[in-house]
Amino acid sequence: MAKVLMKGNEAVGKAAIEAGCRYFFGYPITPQSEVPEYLSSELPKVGGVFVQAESEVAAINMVYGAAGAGARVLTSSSSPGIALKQEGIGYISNAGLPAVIINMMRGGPGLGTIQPGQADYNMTVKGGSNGDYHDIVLAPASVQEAVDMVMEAFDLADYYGTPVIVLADGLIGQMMEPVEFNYVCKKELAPKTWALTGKGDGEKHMIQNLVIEPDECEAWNKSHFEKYAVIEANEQAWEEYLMEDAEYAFVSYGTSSRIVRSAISYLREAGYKVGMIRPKTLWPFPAKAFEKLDKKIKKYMDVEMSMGQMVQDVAYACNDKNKIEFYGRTGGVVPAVDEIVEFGKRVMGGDK
Amino acid sequence: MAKVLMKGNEAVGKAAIEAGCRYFFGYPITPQSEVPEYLSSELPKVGGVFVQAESEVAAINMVYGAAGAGARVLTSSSSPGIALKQEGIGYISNAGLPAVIINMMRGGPGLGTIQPGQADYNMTVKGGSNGDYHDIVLAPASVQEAVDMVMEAFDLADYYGTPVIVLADGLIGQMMEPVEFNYVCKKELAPKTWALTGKGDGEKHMIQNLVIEPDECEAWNKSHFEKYAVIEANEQAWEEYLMEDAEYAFVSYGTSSRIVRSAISYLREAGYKVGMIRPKTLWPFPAKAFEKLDKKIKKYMDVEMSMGQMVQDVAYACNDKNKIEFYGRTGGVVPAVDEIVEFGKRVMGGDK
Amino acid sequence: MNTQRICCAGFGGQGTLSMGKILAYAGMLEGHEVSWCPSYGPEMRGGTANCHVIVSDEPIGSPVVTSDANCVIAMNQPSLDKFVDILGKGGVLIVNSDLAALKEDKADIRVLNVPANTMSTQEFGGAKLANIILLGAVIQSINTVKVESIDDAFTHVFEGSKAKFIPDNKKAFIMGYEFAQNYK
Amino acid sequence: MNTQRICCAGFGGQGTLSMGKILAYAGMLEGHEVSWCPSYGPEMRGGTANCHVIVSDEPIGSPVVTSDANCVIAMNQPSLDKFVDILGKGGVLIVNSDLAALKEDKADIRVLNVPANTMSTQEFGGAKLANIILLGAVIQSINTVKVESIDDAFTHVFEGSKAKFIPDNKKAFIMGYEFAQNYK
Amino acid sequence: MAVVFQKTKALTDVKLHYCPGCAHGIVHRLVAEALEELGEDKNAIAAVPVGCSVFANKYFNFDAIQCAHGRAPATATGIKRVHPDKIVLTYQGDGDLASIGTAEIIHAAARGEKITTIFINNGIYGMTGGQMAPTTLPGMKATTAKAGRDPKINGNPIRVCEMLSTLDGPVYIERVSVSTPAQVTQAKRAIKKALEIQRQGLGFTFVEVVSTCPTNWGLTPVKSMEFVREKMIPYYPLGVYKDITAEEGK
Amino acid sequence: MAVVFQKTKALTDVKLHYCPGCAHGIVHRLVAEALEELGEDKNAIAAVPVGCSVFANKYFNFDAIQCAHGRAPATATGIKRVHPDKIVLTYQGDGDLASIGTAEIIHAAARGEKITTIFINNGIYGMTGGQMAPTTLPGMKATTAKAGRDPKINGNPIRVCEMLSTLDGPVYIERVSVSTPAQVTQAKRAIKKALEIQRQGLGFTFVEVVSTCPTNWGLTPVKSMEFVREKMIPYYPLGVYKDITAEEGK
Amino acid sequence: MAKGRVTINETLCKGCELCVSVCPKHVLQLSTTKINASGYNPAEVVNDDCIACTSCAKMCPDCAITVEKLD
Amino acid sequence: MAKGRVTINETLCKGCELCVSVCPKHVLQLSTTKINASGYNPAEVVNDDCIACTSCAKMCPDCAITVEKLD
Ligand SMILES: Cc1ncc(C[n+]2csc(CCOP(=O)(O)OP(=O)(O)O)c2C)c(N)n1
Ligand SMILES: Cc1ncc(C[n+]2csc(CCOP(=O)(O)OP(=O)(O)O)c2C)c(N)n1
Ligand code: SF4
Ligand code: SF4
Ligand code: SF4
Ligand code: SF4
Ligand code: SF4
Ligand code: SF4
Ligand SMILES: [Mg+2]
Ligand SMILES: [Mg+2]
Repeated sequence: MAKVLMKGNEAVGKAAIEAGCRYFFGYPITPQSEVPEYLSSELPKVGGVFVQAESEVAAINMVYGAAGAGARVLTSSSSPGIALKQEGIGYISNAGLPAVIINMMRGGPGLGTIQPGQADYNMTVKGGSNGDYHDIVLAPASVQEAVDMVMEAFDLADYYGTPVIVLADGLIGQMMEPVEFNYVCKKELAPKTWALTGKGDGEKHMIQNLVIEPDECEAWNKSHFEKYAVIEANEQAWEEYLMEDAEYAFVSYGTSSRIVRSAISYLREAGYKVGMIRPKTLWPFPAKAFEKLDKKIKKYMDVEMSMGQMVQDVAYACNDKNKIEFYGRTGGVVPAVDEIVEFGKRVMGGDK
Repeated sequence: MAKVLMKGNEAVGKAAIEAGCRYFFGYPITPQSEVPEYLSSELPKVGGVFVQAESEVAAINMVYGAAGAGARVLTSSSSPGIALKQEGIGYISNAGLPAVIINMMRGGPGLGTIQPGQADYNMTVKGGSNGDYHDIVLAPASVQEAVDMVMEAFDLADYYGTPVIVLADGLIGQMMEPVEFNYVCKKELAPKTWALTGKGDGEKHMIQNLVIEPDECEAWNKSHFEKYAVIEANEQAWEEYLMEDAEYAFVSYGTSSRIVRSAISYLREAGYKVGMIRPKTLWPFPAKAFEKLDKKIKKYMDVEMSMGQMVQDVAYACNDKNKIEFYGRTGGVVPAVDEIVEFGKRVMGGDK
Repeated sequence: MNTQRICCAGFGGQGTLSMGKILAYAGMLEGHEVSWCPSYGPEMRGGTANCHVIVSDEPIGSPVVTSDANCVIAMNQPSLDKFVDILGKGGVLIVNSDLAALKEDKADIRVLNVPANTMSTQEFGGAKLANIILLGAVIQSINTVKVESIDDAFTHVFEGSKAKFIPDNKKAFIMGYEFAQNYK
Repeated sequence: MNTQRICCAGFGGQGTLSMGKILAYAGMLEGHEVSWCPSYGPEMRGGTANCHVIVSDEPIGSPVVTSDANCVIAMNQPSLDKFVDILGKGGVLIVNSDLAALKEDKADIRVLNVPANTMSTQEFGGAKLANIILLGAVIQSINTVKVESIDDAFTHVFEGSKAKFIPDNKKAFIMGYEFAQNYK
Repeated sequence: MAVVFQKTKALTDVKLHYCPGCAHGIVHRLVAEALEELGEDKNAIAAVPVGCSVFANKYFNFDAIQCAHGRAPATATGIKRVHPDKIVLTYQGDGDLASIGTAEIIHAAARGEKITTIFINNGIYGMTGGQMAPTTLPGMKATTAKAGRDPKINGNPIRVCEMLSTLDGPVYIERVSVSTPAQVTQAKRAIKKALEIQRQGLGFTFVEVVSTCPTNWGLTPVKSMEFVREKMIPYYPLGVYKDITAEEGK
Repeated sequence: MAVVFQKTKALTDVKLHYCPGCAHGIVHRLVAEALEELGEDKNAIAAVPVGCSVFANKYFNFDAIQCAHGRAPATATGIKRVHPDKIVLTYQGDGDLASIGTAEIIHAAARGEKITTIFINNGIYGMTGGQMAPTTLPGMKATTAKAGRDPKINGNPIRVCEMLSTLDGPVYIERVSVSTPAQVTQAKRAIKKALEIQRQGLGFTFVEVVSTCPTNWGLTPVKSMEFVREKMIPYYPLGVYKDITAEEGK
Repeated sequence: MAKGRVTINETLCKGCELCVSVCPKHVLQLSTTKINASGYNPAEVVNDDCIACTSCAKMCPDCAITVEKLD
Repeated sequence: MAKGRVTINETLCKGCELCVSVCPKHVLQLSTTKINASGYNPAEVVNDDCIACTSCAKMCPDCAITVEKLD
C-alpha cells in the first residue's frame, strides 16, 4: 500500500477501520473533531456504524455496551472530554472489556486551551477513575506511529480484556505525515465467548460491575492485577535513541520527544554524549529501559508538555529522584528546540 | 460544647455548617447519603440552601457557580460519583475557586461495591481530571478528625483559592464516635473581592476557564504552581505514632491507619520497634516526615485498602523504593488487625 | 477498664444497631473513648444487621472487631454462626435463645442463653425490646459501663417526643440485667 | 538535501495550508520524510492561518519550525511580522508584496517580493491562486523538491472532480517559478 | 388438571433480593413472560441500571449487563448497534432514568434507537434509602425532603411519558401500573407490545410502570398499592401517550 | 438631532470574534439592551457556555462565568442560590444546551430555578466546525452528517421549547428569531420579559432564538437569514409556549 | 365457576400479603404460626374456594404462587 | 417621513451585508474600495434617504451602526 499524506486525526480513524473496528461513538471536541468527522462518512462505507453521542458520558457508555456485545469499538476525545469519560472508563476496566480510546490532548486544566498538551498523563496513566485498575496507555510520536498504535491497541484490548488508551496530542491530530496502513495482528485472539449476543441455546452471559460482596470484589480486583502483571512483564515498549554511548538521557514521549530528538542533534553536534529513552507505553511504564541503564546515566532529563507528570514514574524506574532534571511547558505551549538545547546544556554543563 | 455521638456522615455535615458553609449541592450515593440527608434538613434551619442535584456532574457545576459567587460551598459523594465530578473539579481548580469536596470512598473500580475502600488515591491525589493541577487532599482517620478537617478545608480552600478534598471512606462515614465542634479559623482570610456579585458601581468580575492563548494559559498554570509550592511548603501534615525509637515504620492513612495502630500495639508488645507515619495531608504529601527519618528506618510498611496507590509517593519521599513493603486489601475489604500484625512480623522477621 | 470489644448482631429490625448505640453512648458519657461501627449494605434490608462497639481508655484503633471480642450478642442463628469465632479467651456469648443456639461447645467462652423474644413479648406484647433485654445481660456480664450510664444514655438517645419510650426501655434493661445476675 | 524548514503564513482563506500541503506531498512523492503542521484554533476563523512544512532525509524531529527556517512565505503583513525572525542564516523570505512588506532590512536573508495577488487577479480574475504563485517562487528559490514532483502532487491533491483545477494551478505555479527566476 | 399460572422460564431460580411486596418483582416477571411468549428470551439482552434492580441481571434468564447509573440507554444503544437483530431493553428506576440519566433517555428516544425501555417509577430512590426522586409527588416524604416534597423548595416532579412524547423518535409510549391484577394484565400487554414493535424494527418504545417502594414509603405492600391508585396515578395518568402503529392504522 | 440607536453600555468595547453576520452578535446586544433598559445590568451575572459564545463573558459588561460544556444551568443555579436578588442568566448554544446539557436544562427548568436561559439554536456546532447538533434539520449538512441529516441514520431533531413546556417548573417559554428587524424587536421583547419575570421571582424563564451560523452553513449572512425564515422557522415555530403571567391574567 | 388450586412456595414467599389482598374468594391468609428461613410468615391457603382466577399469582412479586385449574 | 443619518464604525464592520439587505431605502452598500484592518469591505452610506428606522442597526451583529434622527 503506497504512503499517503494524512492528518493524524483522519489517519487514526482509518487505522481503526483497517484494524476491523466497525463502531465509533463519540462527541466533537477540538482538536480531535476530524476523527468523528472522518468516521461519520467512512464507517458506513464498510458496513460500520457511527453514532454522534449526546455527550462524552453517553459515548463511553455506548462503548461499554458495544464492547460488551463483542465488537471492536472506538471512541476519541480530547482532555476535558476524556475527564468526563472517567467513570465510564472505570466501568469498562472493571468489567474487563476491550475498547480503544484516543485522547488528542490539549492544554489544561479545565477548559484550558485547544493547543496541544501532555498534561493528562496522571489522569490516564495513574487512573482518573475510582478504584484499583490500569489501562494500557500507548504514546505515539508521529502520525505513522499513531496509526500503528491504534491498530495494535485493538489487539491488546482484545487479548488482555482491557481498555487501551492511545494518548496523543493536538499536534499529532492536526499534522499531516506520510502513512501506510499494514494491519497484521500479532496476538492470538480467543473468540469472545463471553459476549452479549443473546443466549440462544447456550448459557446466558452477564457483564457485571457491582460486586457487592467485598471478598468477591477483592478476588475480582486481584484477577485484574494478575492480568496487569502479565502486561507489565510483556508489553513495556520504548525507543532508545542514541543511547549506546550516552551518559545523559532525555526521557520524553509523544510530541515533546520529537522536539527533544531535534535538540539532541544540536547537542550531539556540540559534543554532548546524550540520547533519549522514549516511552512508547506509558502504562506499563518501561521500567526495564531504566533498569538496564541505571548506573551508566548521570542524569535523566525529563521533557514534557506538562508540569512534570511523568517525573515520579521515571524516579520510580531509576530509583533516584536526584538523578532527574525536568523541563516542561504547559497550557498548550509546545517547547521550541532551542529551549531544550539550552536546558540540556544547563544540566550537562561542560560535561561532554 | 459537650461531645455528642454522631455518625461520620452527619458529623461532617454539621462541621460544614459550623464552619459557615451554607450551600450544599449533591446527589445520593452509598455510603455517604446521610451527608445530603442531614444537610437537607439542617441547612434550611440556618438560612442555608440544600439542592439535590440531578447528578454528580450537575452538583459539581453548581458548586462551581456557588464558589464563583463567593460562598462557602460543599459537595460530597463516593467513588464513582467522584469519578463523574472530575471534569468539574478540573474547572474549579483551573478557576482557582474555593470549594470543599468530601469523598466517602468505597471499593472499586467501576460500580464496585459499597463497602469502604481507599482506592481513589490516584484519582484524588494525582488528579483524575485533565491538565496540570493539584487539589489539597485531607485524610481523616476518625470522625472527630473528619469534623476538624472539613472545617479546616473551608479555610484552606478560601485561603489558597483551590478545591480541598476530604478523602475519607465508608467506614468513617458510617461509624459513630464522640465529636465536638470547635471551629476556629486559623488563617487570615481576605475578602472575596473577585466574586460574582453583580458589578454594581464597580468593575465587572469574570471567572474564566478557557485561556485560549497558550502563553496566557501557561502563565495561568504557572501562577497555580506558585501557589502549590507555597502549599507544599506550609501545609504538609502528618502524625508520628511511636516513632521516637522506631526502626520500622508503617505508613498508612485514614481507616487503614487505625487497623495499623491496633496492630502496632500487638507488635510493640511482642517487642518490635515499630511506629507509624500517618499522612494527614495526601497532597501535599508529607515528604518532610520522611526526609527527617530517612536513614533511621529500615523498612517502610505501607498499608492501604487499595493495591498500593500511595507506594510511589512514599518511594519518592524516601527516595528508595526498595525500602518499601506493601500490604493491601481491596474491593471493599477492611484488613483485620491480625493480618497487619502478621505482615509486620513477616517484614521485620526476628528484627526486634 | 480494659478495652472492651463488643459485637451485636441480628436480623435487620431487631434493634441490634440501637442496642450498640446505647452502649456506646453510655461509654462516652462515662468519658471513655468509644466507637460504634455498623455493617451497612444491601444485606441490611431484610438481611442481617450488626455493629461493633468498642469502649476503651485509649484512642481506638480498628473500630471493626474481627478478633479478641469480649462479647458477642447474637440475636439470631446466622449471626451466632458468623460471629462466635471472633470471641477472645474468656469472652461472653449472649444468645437470643428464642431464635438461636450454640451448636457446638466452645472452649474458653461463657454462654448466656436469654429467651429475650419471649421475655419481651410477655412483658411488652411484642419482641421489640428483646434487644434491650439482651443489653441488660451484656452490662451485667462484662465490665464496660455502669447501669446509671445506660440510664443516662436512654435520656440522650430518646429525646423529645421519644422520651415516652424510656420507662419501658429501662424496665427491659433491668429484666435482662437481673436475668443475667440469676443465670444458672 | 539538507533538512528544509518552511513556514507558510497568511490570512485564513488565502490558501497557506494547501500551499504547504502540496509542498509536503511533493516531498513525500520524492521519497523524503515530510511533515505538515498547521496552526489551529479559533484565530483561524477570519484570523491568521499558517503551517510548517519540513522536508528531510532523516526522520523529522520537531514538526514545528521555531528557528532555522529555510523559507518563510508571508501572505500578509501580520504573518511577515510574526515569522520573519524564525528564518535562519541564508533563509529566504517570500513576500506577497501586494499585502506586506519587510519594514526593516534583515541581515543574512534573501527577500523575494512577489506581487502574487496582482498576478493572480490579472491572470485568473481573482487572488485565489496567489498561494500557488508563491509556491512557484519557493520551489525556484530553495532546494526542496523538483518541479515535476509538484506536478505529481497536484494530481494527487486535486483528485476526481477537482482535477479540473490542475491546469490553472500548474500555470500559476510556473508564473511564480519564472518570476523568481527572473527576480532582480 | 392444568397449570394456569407458573413461574416463567425467562426468570432464573435466583431468589429476588427485593423487600417484601416490592413491585420490582412483578415487573421483572412481566418482562420475562412477555419475552418468553414472544419467543425472544433467547434473543434478548437487558441493560440493567443502578438502583434496587441492579441485580436484575441475575434474575433475568437472558443476557444482561449492569450499566452505570443513568446510562443504560447509552449502553443499550451500543449493544443494539452491534446486534440489530437482538431484542435490547433497558430496565431503569426513576432516579436512574429521570434524574442522572435524563440526557441519555431523551437522546436514545430522539435518535429513535430500536430498543425498549421499561421505566419503574416508584417516586423515590429505593436503593440508596429513600431520597427524593424527580418523580416524588408533592407532599411525599423522602430522606432529602423530610417534610414532604415542596415544589417551591424541591422543584416539581417530571412526567416522563409526557416529556418524551414531544419527540419524534419514539414510536410507542405507554404508562401502566401494577397495583391491581387488571393493571398487571394491561402492563404485560404494553410491555409485550413494546417488545413486539422493537422486533419489527419500528423504533424506540417506552413503558412506564407506576410502581411502589413499600420500604421507603413507610407503607405496607398492600397500602403501597393503594397509594399508587390514590395518589400516584392521578399525578401520572395511565394510558398510551404515543403509538405510531395505531396512528398508521388510522 | 437625536441619537436613536447606539451601542448599549451593557456591552464592553471588546471587538466580537464572531464570523461576519453571525447572529450571536445580535442576541448579545439584545440581552445587554434588555438588562440595561431594566436597569439590571449592574445586578446581572451571566453563565456563558462552551461554544462560539464562550467569550461572551468578555463582551457582556457585567459579571460572568465561563461554564463547562452544557452545565451553565447548573452553574447558574449555584450562583442564583447564593445571590437570589441578582439577575442570573445562561446563554447557551444548541450543542451545549440540547445535547450534552440536556439533563441540566431540564432539571433547572423542573426545579423552577429563578434564572433565565437564552438558547441560541443555530442547528449546528459552530465552534467546533459544523458537526451535527440535536437541532440540525433533516437534510441539513453537517461535518458529521455530510450527506445531510437523515433521521433514520442520525436521529430526529429535538424541539426544546415544546419539550420544556411539558414541565411544571418553567413560567415563561418563548421561541423567537432575529432574521428580520421585526423579529429582532420581538426577540428583545421576549428577552426583556423573561428577565423581568425573573426579577419578580416567579420562576424559570426560557427564550429560544432561532439563529444562524453562516460559516458552517456555507451561506452568506443574508442567505442565512433567509434560511432561517424558509427552513428553520417552519420546523421551529416561533411563539409563546408557556406564560403563566398570561394565564394568571386570564 | 372453575375450581382451582393454588400452591405457595413457602421458601420464596415474603409474606407481603398482596395475594391475600386481591383474592376475590379470600382463599389466602398469612400464616400466624409458620416462619420461613428468611423470617417471614408465608401465605397459606385457608379454604378451597379458589376459582383459579390467577389474581394472586399476578400480584406476587416473588413468583411464589402456582395456580392450577381443576377440570 | 423622518430624516435620519447612519454612521458606520468601519473598524467594527465585518461587511456582512445584513444592514444592506434590510434597509428599506437602499441607503447602504458594501464598499468596493475600502478594506479595513481585519480585511473586510465595510458598509458605507450611498445616499441620504435614511429615515432613521433603525432596521440596519437592529440587524448589525457588531454594533457598528449608530442612527440619528434629524429633527
Ligand atoms: C454515579 C452514581 N451516582 C449515584 C449512585 C448511587 N445510587 C445507586 S442507586 C441510586 C438511585 C436509585 O433510585 P432509582 O433509580 O429510583 O431506583 P430504585 O432503587 O428506586 O428502583 C443511586 C443514587 C451510583 N451508584 N452511581
Ligand atoms: C466536555 C466537552 N465536550 C466537548 C467540547 C467541545 N465543544 C466546544 S463548543 C462545542 C459545541 C458548540 O456548539 P453549540 O453549543 O451549538 O454552540 P455554537 O458554537 O453553535 O454557538 C463543543 C462540542 C468541550 N469543550 N467540552
Ligand atoms: S427499597 Fe423499595 S424499591 Fe428497593 S427493593 Fe425495597 S421496596 Fe423495592
Ligand atoms: S462559527 Fe457559526 S456560530 Fe460560530 S461565530 Fe462563526 S458563524 Fe457564528
Ligand atoms: S387464583 Fe384467584 S381465587 Fe384462587 S387463590 Fe388466587 S386469587 Fe384467590
Ligand atoms: S404475594 Fe407472594 S410473596 Fe406476597 S404473601 Fe403472597 S405468596 Fe407470599
Ligand atoms: S436607519 Fe433605516 S433607512 Fe436609515 S440606513 Fe438604516 S435601515 Fe436604512
Ligand atoms: S450589519 Fe454591521 S457588520 Fe454587517 S455590514 Fe452592516 S455595518 Fe457592517
Ligand atoms: Mg425509584
Ligand atoms: Mg450551535
